[in-house]
Amino acid sequence: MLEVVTNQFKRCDLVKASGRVDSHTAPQLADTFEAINEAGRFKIVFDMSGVEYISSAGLRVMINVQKTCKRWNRGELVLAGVPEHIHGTLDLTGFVPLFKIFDDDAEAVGSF
Amino acid sequence: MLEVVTNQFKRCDLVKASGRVDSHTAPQLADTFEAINEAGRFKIVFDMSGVEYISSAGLRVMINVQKTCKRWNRGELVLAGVPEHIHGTLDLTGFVPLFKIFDDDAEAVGSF
Amino acid sequence: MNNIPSSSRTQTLTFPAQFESLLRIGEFVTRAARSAGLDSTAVYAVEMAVDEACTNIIEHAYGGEGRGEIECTCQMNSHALKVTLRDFGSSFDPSSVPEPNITASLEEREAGGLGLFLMRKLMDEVSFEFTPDSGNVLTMVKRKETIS
Amino acid sequence: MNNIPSSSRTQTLTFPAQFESLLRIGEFVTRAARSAGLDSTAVYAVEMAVDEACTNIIEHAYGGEGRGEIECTCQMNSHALKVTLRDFGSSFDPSSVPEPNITASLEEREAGGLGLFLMRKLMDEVSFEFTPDSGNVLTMVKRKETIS
Ligand SMILES: Nc1ncnc2c1ncn2[C@@H]1O[C@H](COP(=O)(O)OP(=O)(O)O)[C@@H](O)[C@H]1O
Ligand SMILES: Nc1ncnc2c1ncn2[C@@H]1O[C@H](COP(=O)(O)OP(=O)(O)O)[C@@H](O)[C@H]1O
Repeated sequence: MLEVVTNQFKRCDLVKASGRVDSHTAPQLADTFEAINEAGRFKIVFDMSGVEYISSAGLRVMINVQKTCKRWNRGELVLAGVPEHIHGTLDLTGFVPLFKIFDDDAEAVGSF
Repeated sequence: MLEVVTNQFKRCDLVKASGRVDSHTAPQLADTFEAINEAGRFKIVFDMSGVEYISSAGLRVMINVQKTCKRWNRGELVLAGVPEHIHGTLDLTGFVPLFKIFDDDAEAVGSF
Repeated sequence: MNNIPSSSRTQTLTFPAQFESLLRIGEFVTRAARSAGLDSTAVYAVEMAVDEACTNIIEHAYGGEGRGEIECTCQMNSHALKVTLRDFGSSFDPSSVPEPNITASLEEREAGGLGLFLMRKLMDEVSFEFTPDSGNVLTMVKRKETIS
Repeated sequence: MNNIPSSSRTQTLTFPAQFESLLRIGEFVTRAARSAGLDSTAVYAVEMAVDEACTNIIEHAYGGEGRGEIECTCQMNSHALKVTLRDFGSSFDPSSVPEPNITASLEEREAGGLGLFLMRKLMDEVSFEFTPDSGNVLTMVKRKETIS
């Protein structure tokens, strides 16, 4: 139901999720981000182009990861390829100002 | 016949060409790379996914840009999204060992 | 709207109160919302509101996974979809739940507390009823876009 | 192969010897190569070899753009395509042109010198003929893949 693929680049990591992020699958997404953070890496691109659905359980993960990444200015979680309906949810919940949003992966990776 | 779009990122520039690169259009491609080099930028991703055709006039541009970029270790021209038939030409002419080739833009941008 | 006319269609399914059920609950209400004639934005809103509501039932009413069931009823008529969720966990006072501050800075921002807020934003009506006999009943209505 | 049987079809077009013509020359030979039944790899090879040859005619035989014409003839039969390019610029000695070193390191690598090399790699036959009356004639043949 949720597939998460990670790609480690020189200056950032790319996390691409495909499918549904709900209370059932959000822990899987959280684990992925935590593994990256535990490796001492805090610059992350979250490619949402394959995300069909995200509930507040997924938003909770995103806020927590952003807080961890931004601590001591060591990095940031940025978003790429956000589908329209997902952007609607981010907008409704006041998430838009909390994340840089890029059109595609290359622009997001290039921002680091 | 040839469309060239440039995108400046923090650590590199992305040049995406679409269409035909022949003796008629190669100068346009050369101009694009030269403008980037003249701005003091030598880390370049050449996205070839839209290139339908490239002649030796285009290959000449690529070698010259690679020489300029690699001088004094200041940068490099890397390729992304190389179509199969274009890869065949690069292979035939011994260009493959001279350029790093990445699957997509994000990986190429992430290499800098 | 609370008195849905008799020409309406009703479907009820009961799911185990665990997160694994959310996918099938989502499919069930999505299908109902589509057959009620809601547009894709409204269908997505219903799926999300129901997901949030069921997550709360599992987490807060039952206090964890696998401790009961969620009964989900979809009632649709010509102008709306009504979703009713019933559980037999603990009740709560919805009016005592503070609104999340969605303009807070990242540092002051709470990670959670968005479930009820989203339900109310996404649906046209949200109401709770708690009884000792019939359990906790959450009713949510999504009306079709009307040109008027 | 140099004596193409009489059942072959022939098409000739003449183009101004300038780089802008390369697109239309490419389209012309591509169409001929396709209708000769060459596969897509062979069609691409013909397009490229002819482009390289015409670029050389403009640059080297005529010494620049807009100084003459290129006559292009496509002759196809059941097993091959023959492309003939004629110009009235200066002649040269193809045997005196050194092969490019395609395994040289970047530093030692020449940027140019790939045109003739590519023509010979991409086509099955490449031959030059220089006469005072009929001009410079370059003949290139691409045979169809045969299972034998
Ligand atoms: N079905 C429910 N049963 C009991 N308590 C609930 C229920 N739904 C919500 N609550 C209470 O309301 C609070 C706010 O819920 P919500 O807005 O969904 O955010 P969150 O679940 O992230 O805390 C919960 O923390 C809980 O105390
Ligand atoms: N049609 C031609 N007419 C005159 N000279 C030619 C012609 N084609 C090739 N040459 C000569 O052969 C050399 C090698 O040609 P080529 O392999 O196409 O590389 P390049 O054109 O990049 O030098 C040219 O530099 C030129 O001196």
